[in-house]
Amino acid sequence: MSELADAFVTALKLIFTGDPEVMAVAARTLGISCSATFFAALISIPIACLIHFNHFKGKGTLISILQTFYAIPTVLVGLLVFIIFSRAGPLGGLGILFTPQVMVIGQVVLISPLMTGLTVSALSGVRPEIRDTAVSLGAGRLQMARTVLVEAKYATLTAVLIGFGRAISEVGLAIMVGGNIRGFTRTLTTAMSLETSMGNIELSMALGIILLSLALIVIIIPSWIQQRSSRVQQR
Amino acid sequence: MSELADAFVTALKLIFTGDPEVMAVAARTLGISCSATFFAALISIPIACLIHFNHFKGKGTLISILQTFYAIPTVLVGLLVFIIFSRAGPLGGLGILFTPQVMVIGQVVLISPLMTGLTVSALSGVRPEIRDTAVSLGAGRLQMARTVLVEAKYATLTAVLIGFGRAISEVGLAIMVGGNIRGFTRTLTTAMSLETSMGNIELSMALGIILLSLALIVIIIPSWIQQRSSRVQQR
Amino acid sequence: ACSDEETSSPTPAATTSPGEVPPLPKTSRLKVATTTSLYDTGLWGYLEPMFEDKYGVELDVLYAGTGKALEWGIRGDVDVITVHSRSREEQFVADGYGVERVPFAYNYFLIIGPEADPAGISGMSPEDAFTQLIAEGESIPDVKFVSRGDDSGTHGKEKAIWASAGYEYEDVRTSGGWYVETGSGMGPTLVMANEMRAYTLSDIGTFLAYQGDLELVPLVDEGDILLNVYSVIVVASTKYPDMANNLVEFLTSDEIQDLIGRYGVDEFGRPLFTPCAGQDM
Amino acid sequence: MLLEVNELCQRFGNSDILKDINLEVERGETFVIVGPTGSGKTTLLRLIGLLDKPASGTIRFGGREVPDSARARLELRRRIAIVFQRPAVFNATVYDNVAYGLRVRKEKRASLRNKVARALETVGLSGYEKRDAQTLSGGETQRVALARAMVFEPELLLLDEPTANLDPVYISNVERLISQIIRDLDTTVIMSTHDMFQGQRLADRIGVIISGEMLQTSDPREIFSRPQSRSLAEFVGSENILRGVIASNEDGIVTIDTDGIPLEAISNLDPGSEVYACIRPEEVILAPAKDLTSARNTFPGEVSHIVLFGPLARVEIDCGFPLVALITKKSAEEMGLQTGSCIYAYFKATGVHIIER
Amino acid sequence: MLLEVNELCQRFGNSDILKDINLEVERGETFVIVGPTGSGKTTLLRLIGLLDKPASGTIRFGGREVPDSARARLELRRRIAIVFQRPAVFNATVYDNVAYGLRVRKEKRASLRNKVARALETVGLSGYEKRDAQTLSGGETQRVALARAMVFEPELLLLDEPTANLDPVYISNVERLISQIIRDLDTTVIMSTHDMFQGQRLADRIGVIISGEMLQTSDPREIFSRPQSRSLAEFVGSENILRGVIASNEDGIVTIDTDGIPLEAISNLDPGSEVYACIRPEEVILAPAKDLTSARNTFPGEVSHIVLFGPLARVEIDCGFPLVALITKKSAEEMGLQTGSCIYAYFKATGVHIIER
Ligand SMILES: Nc1ncnc2c1ncn2[C@@H]1O[C@H](COP(=O)(O)OP(=O)(O)OP(=O)(O)O)[C@@H](O)[C@H]1O
Ligand SMILES: Nc1ncnc2c1ncn2[C@@H]1O[C@H](COP(=O)(O)OP(=O)(O)OP(=O)(O)O)[C@@H](O)[C@H]1O
Ligand SMILES: [Mg+2]
Ligand SMILES: [Mg+2]
Repeated sequence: MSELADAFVTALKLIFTGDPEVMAVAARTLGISCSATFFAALISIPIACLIHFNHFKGKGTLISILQTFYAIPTVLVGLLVFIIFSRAGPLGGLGILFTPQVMVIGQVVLISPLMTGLTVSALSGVRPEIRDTAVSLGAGRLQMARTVLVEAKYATLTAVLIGFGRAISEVGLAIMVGGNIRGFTRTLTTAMSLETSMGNIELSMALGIILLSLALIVIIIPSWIQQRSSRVQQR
Repeated sequence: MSELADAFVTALKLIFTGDPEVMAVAARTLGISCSATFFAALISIPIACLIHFNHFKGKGTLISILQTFYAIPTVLVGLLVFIIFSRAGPLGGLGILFTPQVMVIGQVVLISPLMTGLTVSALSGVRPEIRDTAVSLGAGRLQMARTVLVEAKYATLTAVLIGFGRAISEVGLAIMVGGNIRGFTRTLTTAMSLETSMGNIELSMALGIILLSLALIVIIIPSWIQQRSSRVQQR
Repeated sequence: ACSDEETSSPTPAATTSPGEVPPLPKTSRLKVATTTSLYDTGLWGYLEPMFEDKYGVELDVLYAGTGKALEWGIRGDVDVITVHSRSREEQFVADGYGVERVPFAYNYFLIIGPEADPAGISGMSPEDAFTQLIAEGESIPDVKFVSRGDDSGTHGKEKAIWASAGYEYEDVRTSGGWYVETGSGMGPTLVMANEMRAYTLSDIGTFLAYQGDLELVPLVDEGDILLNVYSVIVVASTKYPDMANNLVEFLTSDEIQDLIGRYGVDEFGRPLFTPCAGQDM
Repeated sequence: MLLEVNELCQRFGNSDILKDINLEVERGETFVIVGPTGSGKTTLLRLIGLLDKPASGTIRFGGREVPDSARARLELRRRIAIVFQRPAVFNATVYDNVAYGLRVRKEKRASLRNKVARALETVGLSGYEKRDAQTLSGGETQRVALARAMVFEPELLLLDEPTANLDPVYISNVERLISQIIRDLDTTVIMSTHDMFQGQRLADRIGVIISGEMLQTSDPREIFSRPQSRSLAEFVGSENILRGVIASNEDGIVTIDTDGIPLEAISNLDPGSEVYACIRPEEVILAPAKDLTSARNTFPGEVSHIVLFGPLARVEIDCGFPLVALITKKSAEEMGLQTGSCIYAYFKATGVHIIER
Repeated sequence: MLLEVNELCQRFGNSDILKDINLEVERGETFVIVGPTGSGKTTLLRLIGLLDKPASGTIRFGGREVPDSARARLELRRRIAIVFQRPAVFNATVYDNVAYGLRVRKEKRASLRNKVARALETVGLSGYEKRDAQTLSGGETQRVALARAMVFEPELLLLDEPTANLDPVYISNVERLISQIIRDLDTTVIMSTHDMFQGQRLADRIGVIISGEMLQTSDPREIFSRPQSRSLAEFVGSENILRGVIASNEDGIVTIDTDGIPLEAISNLDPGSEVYACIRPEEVILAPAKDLTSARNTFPGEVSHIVLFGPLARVEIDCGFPLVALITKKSAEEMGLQTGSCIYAYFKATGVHIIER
């Protein structure tokens, strides 16, 4: 277990010496995952509203299928994105395989079903009275959806954070479509995977600790804003 | 994209010819992930209750930390479990590194924070009136917790399913602590990773499709039971 | 499926591999860590059932990069390792982690690249080819070299070639965008080189396994420095030294050496390995 | 006619909750729906509020039939406000809750602020603007809901038991408010209530709904004095309902035989008709001695139970049949009534309301 | 003494919601808390029900102080039941909802079934066992909540506005039920209500809570006829409250000068005392002509407004000062009262209740 202590020391050293390569990798990791989370939220939340607020045949099945996609292996998503963007694939002409862009696309594909499913759950958690009240006060469908979404804001935020967590922590997809190219598509997880394969356990764990610290910051900011704004309200 | 069609054909062939090795791998995958989900639920749900039903300093921080662990990379968990169970590690004497047991342990470590965090969210979604009502009718703390949990059963089930999805779909941990030993610790995802690294894209995708089918079954069963039982109730 | 032999093993022995064993073994299990290239060619999938049948033991084959396989050996998590990096193997034995380094097969690395060969290295010696690559790479945008960059045996060999050609590896590494480090295994590196129409260094086994999907061709396949020796080492801390020695004996036995020498002929039309038990390589 | 409801039916699962409801409400009218628990009041208001779609039947609003298209329904719905029986508040401030209806209508900022302030003042919640609406007490919540509905000046205001959670001081406040809205804003109001007297106080017309059927729609007085069925009579508080047969009819004055006891009443039914005779408790007069009065029905009896409430006393008398009288506390005290007192109970023939069985 | 509450205070944030509440309730007693919206009734019941902990003050239950340990509190809490103002039901059948309290007490299966059946019958919900409790109407929900609380025969039953969601037929049902429980089960009941008359009908004692203070605790009659402060007088419906000064006192009969108009009343206050004179509307008698009566206060006036409700008529008269009278509909009709009628209003000196300012 001394490796763990060593890893912490290494992590602190890397952070406080500001090792430029590690900093660059960390920034890239955050950039890719945040972009992916943003776009995925942009897609998932409206779709979740469409699913939740409409009654249609097969709605239950659709939700089950979405839930199934919680279990989609990153390798499978990686393969799919790869065959689409590879030279021989339908979008090969774009030539964006092994770039950060395609990593963002892959992560969006990976986390959108999860985010959609969780947002549907979040919306279902809002008491039906809220919807009735909004409608009875003259809200149109969009306005009503917005109101319900606001009531479900914490659960929706959790959905987005879980998507972010999945995006920032996954490695199979990142290697497969990003290629783990040093200085270009290497992220913290792919770097960890490389260091591990080279037997550098401490360094790898140190990178993992840095990743968790980043995630902690991203996740704490909203709850911090929330607390601040509720404090403002009370004044 | 013809690879995708080929993959479907291969998947169907593998399923319907009942290829014994694929079947064994699929069964093992399911066994490991279901066990991990079961034990993780056994740990997470009580802890979530403890967190939700108690007021203590730093509760918000604890929840943020749990949410941070949504973003824990499987590689990091893999390394941790590895250094603990490796011969030189504190539990090396058990000699269970590279066995399915340690894969279950790893997955439990991986998904428990996620499941705990989501169960806390699920519990917070229950109206406070329910808790008051239970308490006012004479429920003790445990009975009250049980009642609130039952009210939150769908959200809790979602938490468990998300944990299951993460367990069955992850690969880094499985390879790192399981070793992807043919006939012993090979699961669908590690097999996919191997086939991919050997360039067998269709076969790998076929395995991914089989994995998703398994997940679909596991995820649909509860909603099916739920529908059945509500139909029975209506009679 | 999920197995090496169905897709890459050509021999009838593999298709009659024994069924699954119960996940909880009653007997003890012997663990061998092998470098990925030996595993990906299917050689281990081919040999494993023979060894298990012969000695009635469960053999667990774990594949990883050379660095990780050695790390496992150091930690005592495996009983035997088969890798291909002479200097590191010797260090491993010298440090007392391994009993003895026993070479049992070899083949050659290849420098491969696009058929058009924009750098014009075809037929050169490895050192000249590398010298040409760095020169062209820095000037012509079409010329790229993809490096494993993962401290594997293959990567070690690449570094050795650079050294032999008179370059500091650190200089090469930072000499520009033409030099791409993937930090991945041989397979993914080949795929990437193919996508980028780039050059790379590969072991012959993995290259042959991928050849169908690639538009790359071997451009340099001769030169002593390209020699790739696989050896087997019993880990000093093993709990089963006898069985571990059995495995060494098995690999170096005439019968198996003969099989290794013919492995791959059916599928690729040529053998992948040359047996070399007893030689100092 | 602002609202016309035709043959409206609603089903949940296998049960018919509303059966062939017909209803017309004119602009500016106040229509009160009364009915026991579970009779379908809320269900009906939800249909009228265009929140649910009926199983069958039509609703015409402002002269045209309510269309099926979502957009057209929204347009109509924007002219209607509903206050639910147990209002839910948005997880926001009181101000934001009240402003909601105006915001979805894209009201300008300045007039929005004014209107919200006025609405809050009307319901007595000025100064509560910044309170988290979810920490309000039951009555406060109800008042926020009222403010929220009236702030956008709907043409039709639907109130589902609007005073159920209020204390008496505020009940009269809210009732006054409702009257004020009706007068000032020319708003049409349809409300449900379980308080019969509230209905009487506020309604232009009352409809009584029992088990999903609208049994009677009429003037508030008439519903009390001339219920059209036994269950209606019971519901409006005719505590004395006697089963009988008309024995004779002389020039419109009938004698009813109720288990051997003759009652006189006014009716043009023929002898032999099977009827219920209903006598409202307040129509029964008590006197300590047999007096000469014009009341045609006089029965000696013994007081079996007295309950006082507010200014009234409810006296149960055994006259061979049980009879309930409602008199002022004062007169009960003056007569020194107590359990066991012997007295005479009188009621006029015109005080007997007859319902055919 | 089953319950003793001493100097109980509760705060939320920076506001004192309850201020020094003192209360004693004896076993078998029915104590009713009345008070306006937001006065703290629910807050007090939650403290007594051991759901919340007070900011300060103590509660003694069954003679011993309520302890701090969770286990001991649970034990005490099991002897208390609460029905909330807006009861929530568990997402389960009606049967499971009602059985809940018995199940947590590990009641045997057979007796559980019997008790649940009996409780459902009592509240009139037999046959509803398998209904999903969440689809019930407002009143049905309230009755499930009542059944759920009474099924385990608590020693102390706390009811927070138990009939707010019920229609009149069921209100008397439930009231009868509460009386029955009090009689049969020797249960102590503390309930809050906004229906003053309900309080009077059921209470042994009434406490009035306004703005978190328990202003008066006494016999139901007394609270109506002799409120101890102006706000209390207003709250219990003394609509005629006149501000004045005692001008003279002759053997206990005082003359009060209210803006130049003299009133006679009974009091032992000295001249010069500043007072309010309260006259309950039902104490005011109307007559078409000046009659000779024993009533010491007689004022001619003009009817300014009449509202009829149920058997009563509320008449507003302008006698130089506004006076409200509550008379029977019948006498209003007999006198032919209508807006503008000139009449005489009388009330006895004993009908004037005096409160010192
Ligand atoms: N969604 C539903 N599914 C099944 N039954 C329902 C549903 N909603 C209402 N009901 C039933 O329909 C009947 C009428 O309900 P409704 O709420 O309209 O009554 P109500 O007159 O408003 O009663 P209350 O005065 O108690 O509020 C009740 O028996 C109720 O249980
Ligand atoms: N959690 C809370 N936070 C802040 N204020 C609260 C909270 N709970 C209650 N209050 C306030 O305390 C006061 C008393 O509330 P309470 O619910 O006890 O009143 P009540 O007498 O039951 O009123 P009602 O008859 O309307 O139910 C109200 O002004 C209410 O807004
Ligand atoms: Mg209702
Ligand atoms: Mg309350």
